[in-house]
Amino acid sequence: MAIREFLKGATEIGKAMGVTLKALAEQPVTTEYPRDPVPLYPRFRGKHELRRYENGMERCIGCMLCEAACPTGAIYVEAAENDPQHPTSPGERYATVYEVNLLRCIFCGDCEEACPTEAIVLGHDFAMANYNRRDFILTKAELLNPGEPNVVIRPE
Amino acid sequence: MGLEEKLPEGILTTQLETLVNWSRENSTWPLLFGLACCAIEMIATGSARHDISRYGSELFRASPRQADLMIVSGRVSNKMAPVIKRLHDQMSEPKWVIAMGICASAGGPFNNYAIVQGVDKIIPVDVYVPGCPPRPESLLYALDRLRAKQGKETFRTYVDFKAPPLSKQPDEISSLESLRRPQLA
Amino acid sequence: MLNVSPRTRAYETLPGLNPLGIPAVAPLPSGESPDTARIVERFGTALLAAGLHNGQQVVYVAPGQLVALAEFVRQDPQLCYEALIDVSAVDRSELPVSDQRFHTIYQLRSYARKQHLTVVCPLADSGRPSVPTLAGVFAGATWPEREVWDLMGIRFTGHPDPRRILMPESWPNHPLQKQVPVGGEEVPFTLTWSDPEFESFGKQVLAAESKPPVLPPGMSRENMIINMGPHHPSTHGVLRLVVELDGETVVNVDPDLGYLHSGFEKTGENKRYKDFVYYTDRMDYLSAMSNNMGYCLTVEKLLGIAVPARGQVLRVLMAELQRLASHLFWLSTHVLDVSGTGMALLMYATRERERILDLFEMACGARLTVGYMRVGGVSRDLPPAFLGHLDGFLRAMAERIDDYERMLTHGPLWEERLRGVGHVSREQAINLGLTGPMLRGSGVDWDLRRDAPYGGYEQYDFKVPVFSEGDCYARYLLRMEEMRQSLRIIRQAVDRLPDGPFRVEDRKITPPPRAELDISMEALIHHFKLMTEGFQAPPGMVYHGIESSKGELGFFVYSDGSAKPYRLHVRGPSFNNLFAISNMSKGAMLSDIVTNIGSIDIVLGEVDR
Amino acid sequence: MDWLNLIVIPVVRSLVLIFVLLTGFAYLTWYERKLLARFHVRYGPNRAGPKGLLQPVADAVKALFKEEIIPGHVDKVVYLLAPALALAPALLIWAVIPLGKDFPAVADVPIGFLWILAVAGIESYGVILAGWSSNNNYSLLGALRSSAQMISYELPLGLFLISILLLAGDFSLVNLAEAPRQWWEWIWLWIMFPLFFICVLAETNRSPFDLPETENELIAGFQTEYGGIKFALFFMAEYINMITTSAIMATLFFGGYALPFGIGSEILPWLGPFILFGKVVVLLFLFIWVRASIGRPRYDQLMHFSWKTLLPISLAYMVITALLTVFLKA
Repeated sequence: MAIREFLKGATEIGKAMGVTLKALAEQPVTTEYPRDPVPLYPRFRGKHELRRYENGMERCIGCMLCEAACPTGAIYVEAAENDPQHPTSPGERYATVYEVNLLRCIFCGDCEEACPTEAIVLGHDFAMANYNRRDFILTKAELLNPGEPNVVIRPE
Repeated sequence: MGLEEKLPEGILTTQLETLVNWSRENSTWPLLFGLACCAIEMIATGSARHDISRYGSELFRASPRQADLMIVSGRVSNKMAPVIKRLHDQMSEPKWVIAMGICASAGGPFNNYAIVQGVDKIIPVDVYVPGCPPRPESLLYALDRLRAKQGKETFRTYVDFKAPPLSKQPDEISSLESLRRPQLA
Repeated sequence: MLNVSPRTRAYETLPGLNPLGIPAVAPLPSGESPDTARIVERFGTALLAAGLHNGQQVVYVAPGQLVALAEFVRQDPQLCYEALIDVSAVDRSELPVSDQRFHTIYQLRSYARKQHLTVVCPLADSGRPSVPTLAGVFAGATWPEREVWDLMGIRFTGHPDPRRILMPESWPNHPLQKQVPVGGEEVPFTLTWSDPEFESFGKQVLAAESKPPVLPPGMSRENMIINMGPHHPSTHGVLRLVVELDGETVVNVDPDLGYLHSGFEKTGENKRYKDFVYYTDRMDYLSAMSNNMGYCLTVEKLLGIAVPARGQVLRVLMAELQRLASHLFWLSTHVLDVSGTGMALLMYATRERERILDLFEMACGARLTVGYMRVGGVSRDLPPAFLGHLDGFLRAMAERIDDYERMLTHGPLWEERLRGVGHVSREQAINLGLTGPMLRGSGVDWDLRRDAPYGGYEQYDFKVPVFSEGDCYARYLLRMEEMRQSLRIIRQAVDRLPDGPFRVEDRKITPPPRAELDISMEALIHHFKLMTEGFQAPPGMVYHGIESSKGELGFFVYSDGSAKPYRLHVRGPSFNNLFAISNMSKGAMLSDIVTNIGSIDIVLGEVDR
Repeated sequence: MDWLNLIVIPVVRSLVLIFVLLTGFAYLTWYERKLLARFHVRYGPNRAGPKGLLQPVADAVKALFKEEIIPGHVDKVVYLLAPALALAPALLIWAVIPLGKDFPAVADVPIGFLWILAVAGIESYGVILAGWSSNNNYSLLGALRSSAQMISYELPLGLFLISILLLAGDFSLVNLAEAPRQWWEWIWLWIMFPLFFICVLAETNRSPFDLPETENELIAGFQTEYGGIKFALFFMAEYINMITTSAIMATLFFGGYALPFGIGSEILPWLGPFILFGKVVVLLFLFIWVRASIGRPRYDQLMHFSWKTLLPISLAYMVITALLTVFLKA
């Protein structure tokens, strides 16, 4: 009786070792991150970007809806009237100050949902780590000029 | 510190520095220590898909005495803060801290009575990682930034560190560093 | 900063509320449902009110009658409310009522009769609000009552263990009382960097605080006392267990919680209904979808809206994927706890979990904290490639589960470690208020998906696995079977996925589609209103529980008619389940504690909230 | 020239051996991390040097340059002595293991067998002292577990070794490795190999019997308070023990430095160490494979298994071996 159980245990252990041995023959599933590109899905929400129209005008009209919609208060907008001769945005107003505090943002996407002109979008940049807390406040200049040219993402 | 305090200055030291920094870059053992959501992504970073072991960092040590890197992964409550401070004190130099996620970096969405608004109020932080929680690749990138920082450190002057030009130039890390690394005479 | 949603409460415009405050319930003595009628029959005018409210049976009772009522509903064969699911309390000092500042609220459950009962106990006004404890009737009340004392400052007379539970012993206030501020600090932007107040950010280095440990009551220094946690590899986060050991045998275990207390409930009271969805993600961060679903269903119940068919199926699909992911993570951590770091199964389970996270990223744009569901439906429809990927995953997954079982189920070491360990009897499980796999593993055939269907679960064909052994091995087998059943539900959901809208078309609750913004002024107004103010919920209270992967996840919302919940309480399954740890571990070995923690499947974010 | 034979050559041999062993230890960690990674379907270290081959160097240099902390609450002398005491026996055993026909052991003592048993017994002292001197409950529990475990498993291990002795009839490992055996002897030996391997796993504190240092229960067991180079010494002891026991098993069960059926040992005698090395690598693979596949028992179950299952089996095995030897060999 005891011997039978002993042998049964041994075969079960053998089975478990078989599973791992099978895995040894498989190709690793690792993505070699810095070398290979990371597979990202189109809806992924990363670092914020402010978009422009094709003619170079800023999309943001300074309505502050994003600021109101943000669950954590990570966006700060100050708006001003456009100069009629040299308008910054096609609307009546534009944003003089547009800042995102990355260390409060939960990347929920409510700002892009709230924006009526699709000016703010969450891009695909996830490599945001840095050394100093002050570097995490994205100013308007940075938001308008992300590393790569403005991509049209998610006009859903 | 260990041996390096007793070494003379000179070319040999520079060479040795390079070697030591290289070894520290490639053998940063994190403390097995998770707090909240980010801990799950930290575990995911160790999992087969992202594989932190490529950096030689898969040996998560449970004892702070054997760890080099503390990844503060998640929100730090007021009750937890003294514990984290103590764990950091128990780690032996040289030690680094990554504040993973926005809760650890600045309190994140939990802007309330219970959460310490940024772990840097308790311990000095080397790299902050935004994201809620950051993707595993984000943490790997932070590890890369940390490696860049480790590579620039010297035995004599930990203070004069300037970050390499990656995406943007950080300010001079002055006060924070001087708090942590005693300046040698 | 723009003041987003001003704290104007709807009662300022809504005259003539029931003088008891909110909610209004039917007057005595009729009662409305058979159960409340039965209670009224027994207690008569000793009750304050009884009836149906938002479809739930509610009884108002004075503190003096509370224990008698609890004993009656528990023992009466016609009622048989055998489990206390939750205890919470409301501080009504900001409502336009002058008396009875505190109400304590109890949720009772009858498994045999599939009934739910809410008992509200208004407390007399005094400097030290107090109410008799129910811990003598339902052992499961012990921890929730400690939590109410800790956060709300209501004393429970006769409580067996009247310590604080979440906040540090030295904390000066009871944070959920309305006069206590939320706390926190201003969010810094570049213009405030020069402010001296913000200059200090990130530069304050405190000295380590080291206090001599306080020995919990009932432990002696005769034996070895070890502290497991808050930094310990196998407490699944920052749980602290003070363990009294005689050799390797556990004499006593005292859990110390609160190391991850993040003030969810207080935060929820200061956020609009839509904002809190994102916070629920971060509560039980292993099953964000289930949390979203529970919260949204609760608010929908309050609002009285029904989600369109496609939205419902999408929710079920996501919730079951999440259950699968959560169980996979449970499996890998359980294996890690029991078997050590080298064990390859840990990696295999997380590998499959990654595929689920990929699916989530495809649909929601985030891996872990998805924020996918909205009050009224889901945030987005599925992307085109989703179903193809899902199909591939489902095919692979069934084989993978067999692989896991091959490595564990009959393995002699695994069986030895789990069989007979952490035993919880049927009576104990009910009395302690355990839910989910902990309950079903002890032989109680109860699953909210089947017995109190929500979100369209009644249309799916699935089996609820039940094991009567009540040990860790039974719970292991149960969860493995639940994974298979989840696969079944997902397949059915994919098959029946109807066309149509995925969220309610009510413009007062969900924002209009983007295309409408450019052409319709009305849509734009709705959009602006929703984004700035959010939507208002009618006054009243509602409790809704769902079957999350860990047990019954309940949300209790007490609304005063404004755009923010007046009181939001979360019944975390892990919190109540963790209470069983001392019962399970007494007399076992040190290693068994680790097995038990893994078997309960706790998530500290939900325990401490 | 007696002093040359007596002192210089053994010293040189020892030094070479220690150097080889330390390198072996370093690359065993690399081997384990890489192999475990492949069991886990991932890559493993690949940043330091090509294929991560310099990873052990990085680990070593880093450990060397870590701050040395001696916590205030420890017994300093014993605390510092313990790692050395743990490492020394692991190296000492190698004095008697034959490496090849022309590369005999450092000392081919006629009682090589007893030497192994005696020295292996010292090993647990390092662990026990480490646990006791650390003045930490986790360390203490780890040390207690370790001592009980080592003592319990030394018994069946000893009995198995005695059976092998009965078959070979010699205490010297060189003779043991070279002794010609009949086919039934080999089969009889190999039947016992899995059980012997279990004992070895327990003796070396390897997974699944790594209870003295179970991360999931005892943080790091007896090593909890050790960091930097002191921790590295414990690490080293564990891994060198693995190599040592693999070499012993290779010698006892698989003919040591000889190829099967005596092929080639006369033609290419210098192959000996390499053949031994190959066999050790295969056995180490077994260690790691087991680690990746099998879970841990509980502490009391481990004890039960030793006393209630292994001990009777090993006794019976010894008796049967004795009878076999008497009736078949004589």
